[in-house]
Amino acid sequence: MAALLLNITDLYCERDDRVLFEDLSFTLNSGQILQLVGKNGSGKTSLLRILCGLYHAYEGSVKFLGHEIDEDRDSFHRSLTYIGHHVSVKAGLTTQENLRWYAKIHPQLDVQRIESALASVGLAGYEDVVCQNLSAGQKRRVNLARLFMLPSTAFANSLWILDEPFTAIDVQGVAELENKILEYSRAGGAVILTTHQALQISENVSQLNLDNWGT
Amino acid sequence: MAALLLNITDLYCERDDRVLFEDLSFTLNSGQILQLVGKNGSGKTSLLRILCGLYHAYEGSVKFLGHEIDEDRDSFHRSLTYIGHHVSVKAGLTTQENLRWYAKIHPQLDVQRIESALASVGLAGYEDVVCQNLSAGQKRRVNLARLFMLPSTAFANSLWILDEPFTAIDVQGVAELENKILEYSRAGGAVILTTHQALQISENVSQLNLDNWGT
Amino acid sequence: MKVFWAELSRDLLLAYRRKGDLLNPLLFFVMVLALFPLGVSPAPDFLSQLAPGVLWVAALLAALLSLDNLFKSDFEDGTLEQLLLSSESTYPIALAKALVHWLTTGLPLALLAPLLAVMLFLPSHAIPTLVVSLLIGTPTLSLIGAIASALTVGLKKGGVLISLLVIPLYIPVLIFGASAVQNATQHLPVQAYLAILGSMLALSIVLAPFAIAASLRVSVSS
Amino acid sequence: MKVFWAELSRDLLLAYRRKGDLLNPLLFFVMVLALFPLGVSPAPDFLSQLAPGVLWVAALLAALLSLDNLFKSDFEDGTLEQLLLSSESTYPIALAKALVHWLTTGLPLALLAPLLAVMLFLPSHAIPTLVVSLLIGTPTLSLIGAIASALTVGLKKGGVLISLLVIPLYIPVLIFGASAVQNATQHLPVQAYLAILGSMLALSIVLAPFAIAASLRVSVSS
Amino acid sequence: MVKKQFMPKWFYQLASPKWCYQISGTLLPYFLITALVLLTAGLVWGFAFAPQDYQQGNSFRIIYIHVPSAILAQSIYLTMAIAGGIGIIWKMKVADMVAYACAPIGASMAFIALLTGAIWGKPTWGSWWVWDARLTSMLILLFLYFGVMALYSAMEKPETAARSVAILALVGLVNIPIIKYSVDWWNTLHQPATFTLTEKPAMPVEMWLPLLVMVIGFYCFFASALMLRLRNEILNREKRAGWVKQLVSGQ
Ligand code: HEM
Ligand SMILES: Nc1ncnc2c1ncn2[C@@H]1O[C@H](COP(=O)(O)OP(=O)(O)OP(=O)(O)O)[C@@H](O)[C@H]1O
Ligand SMILES: Nc1ncnc2c1ncn2[C@@H]1O[C@H](COP(=O)(O)OP(=O)(O)OP(=O)(O)O)[C@@H](O)[C@H]1O
Ligand SMILES: [Mg+2]
Ligand SMILES: [Mg+2]
Repeated sequence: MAALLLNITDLYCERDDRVLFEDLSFTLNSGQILQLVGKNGSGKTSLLRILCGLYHAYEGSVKFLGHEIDEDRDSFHRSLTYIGHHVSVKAGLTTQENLRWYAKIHPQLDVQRIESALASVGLAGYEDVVCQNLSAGQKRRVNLARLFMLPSTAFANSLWILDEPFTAIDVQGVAELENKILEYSRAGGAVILTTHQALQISENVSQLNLDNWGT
Repeated sequence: MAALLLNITDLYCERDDRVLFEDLSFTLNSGQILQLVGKNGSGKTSLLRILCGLYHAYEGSVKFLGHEIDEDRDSFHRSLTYIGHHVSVKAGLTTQENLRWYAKIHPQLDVQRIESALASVGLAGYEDVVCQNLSAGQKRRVNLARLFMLPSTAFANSLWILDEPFTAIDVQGVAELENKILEYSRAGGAVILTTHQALQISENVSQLNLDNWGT
Repeated sequence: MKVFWAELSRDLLLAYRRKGDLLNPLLFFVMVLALFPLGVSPAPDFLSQLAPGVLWVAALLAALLSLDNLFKSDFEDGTLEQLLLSSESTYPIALAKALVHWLTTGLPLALLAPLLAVMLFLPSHAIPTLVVSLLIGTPTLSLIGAIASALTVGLKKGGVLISLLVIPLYIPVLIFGASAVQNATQHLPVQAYLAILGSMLALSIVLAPFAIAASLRVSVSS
Repeated sequence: MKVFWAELSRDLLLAYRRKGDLLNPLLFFVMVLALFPLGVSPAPDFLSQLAPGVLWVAALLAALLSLDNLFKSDFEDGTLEQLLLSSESTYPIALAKALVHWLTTGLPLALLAPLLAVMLFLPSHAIPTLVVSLLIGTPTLSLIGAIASALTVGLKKGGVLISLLVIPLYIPVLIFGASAVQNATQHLPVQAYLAILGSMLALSIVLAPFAIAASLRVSVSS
Repeated sequence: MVKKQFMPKWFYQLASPKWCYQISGTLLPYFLITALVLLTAGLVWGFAFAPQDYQQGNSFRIIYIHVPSAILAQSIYLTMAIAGGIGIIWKMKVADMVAYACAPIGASMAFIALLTGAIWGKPTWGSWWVWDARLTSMLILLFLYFGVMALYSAMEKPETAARSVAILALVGLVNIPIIKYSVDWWNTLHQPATFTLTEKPAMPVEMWLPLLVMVIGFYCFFASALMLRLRNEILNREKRAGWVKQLVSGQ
């Protein structure tokens, strides 16, 4: 029943003459939440960027629904939401304008949901505030609001790649986000995330420790 | 015995027409660890920058050892170590060069301790790596290494202001850092820090919740 | 197409938010031109001889200077990454970026040029050619410049490196543009020069966005 | 003094790490100068008349363009904040920054100028004056430029704004520098001009670092 | 990724740094010797035995350095751009390294052409430098080389630098026809082409034959220099590969 979304085989990556991982193979099914763990510098971010198609200095194969991600880039990107280390929010635009732009370049996001998404991340009333004037955590919340803009009909067989999504988020925010992730995975979405904090949810969660794969 | 280090009276700060805190008064004694808590956007970073003398749009008084911080800036800065949201590490320099520069502009830091400080933050062997090539957490560790460069003779009556120091740091790193903070406070240093994670240490720790002070 | 408009409207909105910055390339243009009478010579004959070339050189420098920020801020805040993860093609996005650059530098420059031409004693019958040559030539500058900007976006010291990469590529445009104006001052035909500028523009509209998109991918993936 | 050397050596080390970048202002200088014969006219007489002014204008632009990065990267990575939290005085730090700027732009420019002067047919007896005027004038450019750079460092679109702030302040230097060279080409005395450049330099060494330090505090605390 | 099955075997082999290192090691001495022989022969012939020019006297002899270096500067740029293009399309490491190795050689050729041209210009045109189309476009070529080298040195990782530089080199390719045809398109002081495929050269045989020898010699020299730099670069970038370690420890 659970579809095979990602199929990673024999991944090899080195940076600065240090092998980050070697012969790394794993699969990700829809509905699965994979938590990457590992020490600082163990290669979590590098792996996530490889999976997104943002980093190319690797060997091995990364298949999404049976196709190499580089070959069928557009359909892969249609199913992907990536939240990286960056805030990915334009300081000169308001929260709403930022999300509207996202919805246009990522057609899978629903423009109608901007307001409710902002409310979900606790920024109701901040629709017209320029992001420059937000605190560190609030900026990250704007970025996270994208997760709430995906209509639930698009959950199945889609993929979230989240690099330390809880950074700078307060306790209550973290709990809400974890619930959202759980809801998403229950509806058939797959999640890969890194975080140095322990997850409160455990359903569908598996772990991959990158410390064991390098040298 | 415990000296009164910081004396804050009637602090008032607003940003964007929102009052962050009003009539905020508190004191900090040597040996005390004060954890600022509060929701995203409650004004923690703003408060810390005011205390450092990096942000001036406030009313009220901030005294360090009895002097307004703006009046006797140099001697205040000699007792202060501030770690902010920024990485504060030059990407083009090696870890060692970065710390050497710090030691020169902050004479209270001890150049001899660079190697041991790097080792303490788990970066032994990375002395000559250019910081550009470090992971998010490793860069922050270089910044944190400054805390390990302060000779313990300089602990008494000095101040650490740490804005989310645990960001991007892995579990083991967080534990080590907390121990360092405890050791520092036991030797007579005072710490103000913000973090959204719960602290494992409890000795000498008090909390200030900024959610209660604004409107 | 949708991404083209999305990108265009976002960037124009950002430019509009900082209205002051819209004036900057213009003011730079004016100031560089003002340096010549001051630094070189205020004599009208001399200036009028100088005018075609200097106007074009100043336009080129103004276009050049504003290149640095074309992708930089997008790169730094991570929105560039997100652009490249869009399921839409990158070609229209690259084109939109170059267009915004032109709309905020080349176009106002071309419109302001007649005024400055008068100040530099350019014969008035050469002014239409000046404007037309700028209108056709500056979009090419924006397109080529965007390539260099995309190539250097990941590097720390973009500013001067961009100039280095771009000036050799700008020189043909400069030569034909300035020659057109020069000819116009002497009542010689200018069609050939304008046609060459036009074909350079056509070529760069077709090819440059691919190079821009490819360069962006390289810069982000390092 | 210790911080002066610390800052100087750090910045020179950073510059040395990216050796390629050291060449960039120079190459920019060469290229801008090459634009004039191409855009204006290749005739030797004409060029030799143009040369004093154009050489100075190009030096000014090269110094200007590299200003943008003077404090930007320090601001962005947070090391500027740390500098201001130093218990040492900010004056030597500001001076060191300006000095590094001069060592990496003004100085090499002045040394390269004779070669370009020859290419632009500047009479050879004027070359010593050119070099001396650049050697005295460009440090002032770096010091004044550093003020503007410090003022704009917190703003997103620094590039063109800096030019706006700085060009009016650069104009006196340009006028006296170019006039000195102009006079030299005609065998007229130049001491007066050089003396004025020298006193501008003395004044800015004394005052500019205070302005730089104050501007940095303002930029960081917003 | 590479669709290896569509490529001829030699192409596939070229893509392997190891094979490339070995084959260039075999070829290098031949090219080096040919280059030395041709260059000495051409120089002696050109400078000592070729007849004087009836107008320019002996100063024309600098042609034997000027023309080959001018031709080479352009050919090397072409090589660099093509190698860069191959590197992008087929993700071939060796092609990237070839492009990298080309840049400084080409820049020095362009510089020599400019220098000899300037030296020659003084007696014939009366000034070191004129702003003529061909001279200017040659100067632009030198700038393009500088741009390429600056971009290389500004980027940390050779892999990404290679792709960026390839894009730049391909865009800069537009300058080559401009240099080549500038003498035909504009009225200039500069000499038009001596060697064309369709016509006999206007110079006497005794003059152009040594020139031809020099040109071929320069090409061989380029090939040797390229291989030397390439081999260096291969060792440098593949220093962690098994065969390189073996090679180094074996020595
Ligand atoms: C700095 C100044 C000069 C530069 C940059 C320059 C550049 C060039 C270039 C690019 C070529 C083309 C080679 C080719 O692709 O066929 C060339 C060839 C040539 N140059 Fe120059 N040149 C300069 C000065 C001179 C001078 C002063 C003379 C003599 C009057 C001269 C005589 C020639 C001749 C005879 C050829 C051979 C034409 C051919 O076979 O194509 N050059 N030069
Ligand atoms: N640069 C700025 N300009 C104007 N307003 C700002 C600016 N930075 C923050 N603010 C406003 O000040 C308030 C407090 O911000 P601050 O950064 O101090 O919060 P914080 O408690 O540190 O939050 P976080 O936990 O997200 O880091 C926020 O509500 C924000 O809207
Ligand atoms: N830009 C870079 N250039 C070269 N090497 C890099 C670069 N970024 C990271 N590295 C190296 O790659 C290794 C893995 O980095 P990565 O960012 O993937 O780690 P991470 O697991 O995400 O760490 P963190 O928990 O600190 O975010 C690090 O050891 C670092 O030295
Ligand atoms: Mg990471
Ligand atoms: Mg904060």
